[in-house]
Amino acid sequence: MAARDLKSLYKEVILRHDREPFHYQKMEAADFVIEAYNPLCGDQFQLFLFIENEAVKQAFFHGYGCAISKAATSVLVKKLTGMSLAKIRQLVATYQGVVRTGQATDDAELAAFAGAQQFPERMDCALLTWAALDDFLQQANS
Amino acid sequence: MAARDLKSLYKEVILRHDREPFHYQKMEAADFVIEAYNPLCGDQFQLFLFIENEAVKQAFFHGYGCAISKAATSVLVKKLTGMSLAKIRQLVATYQGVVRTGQATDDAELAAFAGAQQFPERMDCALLTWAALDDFLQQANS
Amino acid sequence: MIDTNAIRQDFPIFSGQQLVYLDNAATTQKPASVIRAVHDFYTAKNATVRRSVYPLAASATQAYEQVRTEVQHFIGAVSPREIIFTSGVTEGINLVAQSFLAPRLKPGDEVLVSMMEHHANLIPWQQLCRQCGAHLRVIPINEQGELRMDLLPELLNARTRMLAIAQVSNSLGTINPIAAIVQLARRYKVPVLVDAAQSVAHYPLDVQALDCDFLVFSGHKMFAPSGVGILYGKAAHLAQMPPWQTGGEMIQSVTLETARFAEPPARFEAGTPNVEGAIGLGAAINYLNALDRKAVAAHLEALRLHATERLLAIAGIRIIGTAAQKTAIVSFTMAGIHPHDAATFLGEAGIALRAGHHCTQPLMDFFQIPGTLRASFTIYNTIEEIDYLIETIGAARRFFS
Amino acid sequence: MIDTNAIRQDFPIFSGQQLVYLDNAATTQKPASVIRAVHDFYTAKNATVRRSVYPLAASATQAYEQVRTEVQHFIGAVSPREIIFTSGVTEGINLVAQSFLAPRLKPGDEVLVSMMEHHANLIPWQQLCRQCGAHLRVIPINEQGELRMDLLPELLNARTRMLAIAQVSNSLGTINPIAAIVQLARRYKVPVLVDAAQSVAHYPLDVQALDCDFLVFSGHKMFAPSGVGILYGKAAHLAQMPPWQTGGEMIQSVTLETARFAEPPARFEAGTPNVEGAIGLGAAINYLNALDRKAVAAHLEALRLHATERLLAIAGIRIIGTAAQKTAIVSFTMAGIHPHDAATFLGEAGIALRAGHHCTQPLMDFFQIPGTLRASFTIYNTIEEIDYLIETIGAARRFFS
Ligand SMILES: Cc1ncc(COP(=O)(O)O)c(C=O)c1O
Ligand SMILES: Cc1ncc(COP(=O)(O)O)c(C=O)c1O
Repeated sequence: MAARDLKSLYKEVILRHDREPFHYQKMEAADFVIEAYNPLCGDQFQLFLFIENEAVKQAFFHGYGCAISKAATSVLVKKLTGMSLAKIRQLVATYQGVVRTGQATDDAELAAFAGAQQFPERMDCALLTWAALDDFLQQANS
Repeated sequence: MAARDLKSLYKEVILRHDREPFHYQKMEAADFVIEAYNPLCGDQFQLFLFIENEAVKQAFFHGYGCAISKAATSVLVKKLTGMSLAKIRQLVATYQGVVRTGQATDDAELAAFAGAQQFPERMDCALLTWAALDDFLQQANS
Repeated sequence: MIDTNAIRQDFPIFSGQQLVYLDNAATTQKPASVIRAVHDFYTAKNATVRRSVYPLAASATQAYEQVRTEVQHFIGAVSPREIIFTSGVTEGINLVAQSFLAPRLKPGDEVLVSMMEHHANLIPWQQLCRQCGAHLRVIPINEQGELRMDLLPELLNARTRMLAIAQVSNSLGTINPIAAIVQLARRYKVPVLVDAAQSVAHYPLDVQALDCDFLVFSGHKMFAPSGVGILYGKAAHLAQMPPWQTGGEMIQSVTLETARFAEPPARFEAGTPNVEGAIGLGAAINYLNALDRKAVAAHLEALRLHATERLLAIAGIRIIGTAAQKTAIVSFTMAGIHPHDAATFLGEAGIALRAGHHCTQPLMDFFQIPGTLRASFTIYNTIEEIDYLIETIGAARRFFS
Repeated sequence: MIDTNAIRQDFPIFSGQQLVYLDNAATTQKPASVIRAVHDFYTAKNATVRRSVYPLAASATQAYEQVRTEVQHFIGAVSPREIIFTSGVTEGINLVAQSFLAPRLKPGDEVLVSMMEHHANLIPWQQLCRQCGAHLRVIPINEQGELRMDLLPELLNARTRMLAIAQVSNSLGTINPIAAIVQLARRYKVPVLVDAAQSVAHYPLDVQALDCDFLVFSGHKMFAPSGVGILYGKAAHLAQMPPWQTGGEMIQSVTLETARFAEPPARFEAGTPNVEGAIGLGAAINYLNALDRKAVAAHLEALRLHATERLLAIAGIRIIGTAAQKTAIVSFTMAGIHPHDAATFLGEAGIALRAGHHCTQPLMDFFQIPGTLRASFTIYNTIEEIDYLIETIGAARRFFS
């Protein structure tokens, strides 16, 4: 196992998103509600998406999870707002590359999650809601 | 495991009984036919008993088995002849004691099987038909 | 008191690294004697059992069957033929569900478990009930995490076909009154299976005194290898049960059309067993037998009291499971810090403990929490380790606040 | 040629005693690297897998899943999700019989096995057929112990639901033409399970080239620990199969009423697995990968030819199994000496080989013998050992005559 450093997992930007999550609110009226659930720890989130013209107009989330999964979801929701579905697909791919293989990115908020590679047992936390969105987009595609 | 000596397992009397078994013959007309089977090696014997007045008048055996099981059966059949059922129960108990725990006995033919203790994996061979007879006697009792 | 220092020396894993291992309810570490038994088997004694007559195989068979007898004595069974080697608790319970209960479970029948069962002692019964149209009934618990023994008489009835219950809860630490439960069950002739996964390492077991019908445990939670466990069953039950898995070693005779099965225990031990696992289990039993088990219980009680007291002194900590009869398993939540974040932080500080639902999801639902942090103690844990845990929890709170 | 001397040095059991170990079809000895991997796990790395986040548990999980990937590559599977850890071949076959076949087997359906199957690949199907009113059909063999491939097309039909067959016979040494068998089975869309227990240690496996649906093997016959094995299944099959054993670790979510099961492979791995067994299996695969497997095959062939030639030179010896395609397993009978007596005599001379029916009773019935003596060879066996065997057989004949 590679050297592990807590500070590289819990980057400041992650702790900030955990404490002050973006658009953390239930939105029952959303066009789509996406459920994400991790059976290993019981974490679960709901993503609320308002979609118009093949783009996300607004996004919110709610639920319960660890600092990593909550911050990852908060960052996701923040980035989604105003983004076209095509762009979102790229974003998700980039993020998964960052988390899984440490792929470089200019985006500091995404890059913050590269630390999960040192903590492979926490990778699922970082990917939880992103993977659920990915599934949703793939189903929407087919 | 205790020291093992082949000669103490394959005593001369055992090899002789193996080569020249006593009353080795099918006797379909017998009063009782007792089956003995060892699933581990496929050995099987039949004991043929003629019984009169609570005593064995004649005994024979037939089947297939290793030197130990065959000699043990041959000795059994030889001893049975003319013996009362009550006496047979004592004989079986004595023999089982010899094989299992090395119990002393004046009977050289029974004592020959004490060597099985050094070869616990062959104990079942020495006991095969004796155990089947034991079962038979217990059922007859009840 | 037991000499924890001496005991720690018996466990090589503590000599090579700084490790505060508090995940003993998940799996225990192995003493040198167990490691050596497995190692010696590999380097000098390895052979399969039961089928061969050369000395190596004869010795292996003898050693394997010797462990069966040691297990018999360890749990007070009547005969070694009541001792079945399994791969662990999970297999033992699945075997009893499918071989003992399935043939006698009719639509409308009932199976009784408790709210605090590990998934291994819940889902096999749940699935069997669905399969047979039977009902799974559940003994409730109170807020302390104790069985509602007052409700048990009403839950038992003439349609109850099985009661399956843990002796010690892996999430709460609650010690259940098994002997009293069996007595109640006897009134309706209900067979009782005891999941001894969490009790076997620490408390003397006596299946005759408990009068239970079945009892299961895993090696890996009692200082033995993983991949080996024990199913105890009363001889009269085992004699009536069909085999579950079939294959080699459990056969009386076979033709292409049909098979006659061997007597128990062989009937339930299809295939080549985990021989070195069994040998290691024997070594673990010897290790446990050499301990003063009264002193072990006292040690655990001291650890539990100290951990409880110090945790409760921290604001925002809630202990889940406060039964009067409790072993040294302490589950807790921390306000504002998710169990997994805490476990990661503690882990980097060299403290091994578990976060999550501990395979007791319905229990977590009862307490309306997604999971807990769980510190589970055993013979090699110390008061100093608890103090270090408390200190590190303080650091975690600072880190995440 | 492989360097047998060097290989023998890898196996500690040969350094401490005079041992001519010819019972490799029953179980193989363990190389130092496997023993060390298990030992290191116990002394420095022991933790359970999958549930915990502290470093020890994270490393154990990683190591465990790493072995899954190594197995995938070792047998050429498409994905690690097609690799299920079992306790051995017996469990793997029982799992496929109960989880894959049982739900789709109707009265009048057929299951096809061969005359030379090990009980592990016969009785689970036989019992399932009885349970479901299906018919067990058997591919006959000829006097050489070869499958009657000419009859196979007639035995396959639209009602055949499964064909289960050994790649190598443990009693005869026959190597069956699996790829050709699968091709024939495909005509009727019959799924094929391959019992690779006797082939995995010696011959490269490629499940995609074989195109089989399932394949099973045990660790203990390929230089790895016992109590661990592998079930390979095509992802499309596994996805449709319900769990077999239930319990912890195979759950997506649970309430008291119902459970949702995890995706494969977790769905089929209930309970705490044999972690050290898996780690040892990984070490064994590494060991095998480092060998020149063409040279291994050549070595086995040389041993087989030498043993056959020398045995046939002895009056009264009959070799059972004389297939054209044959591995280094040589079964034989000796006129006038019972196999068990011979095995005991040879055993005392330090030669380990097996006497009996080798869990293939119907096969013994076919040859009308109660059993054989079986010498089964592997990488560490030598021509000199065969010569010593022949010499000792001579002594046995003198002793018993
Ligand atoms: C061909 C064959 N199949 C199945 C088995 C059963 O394997 P296990 O006992 O490891 O489950 C064996 C060996 O015993 C075998 O040789
Ligand atoms: C109370 C209890 N029951 C059952 C189990 C399952 O045991 P295993 O995973 O060894 O089969 C465990 C531990 O995981 C447990 O704590």
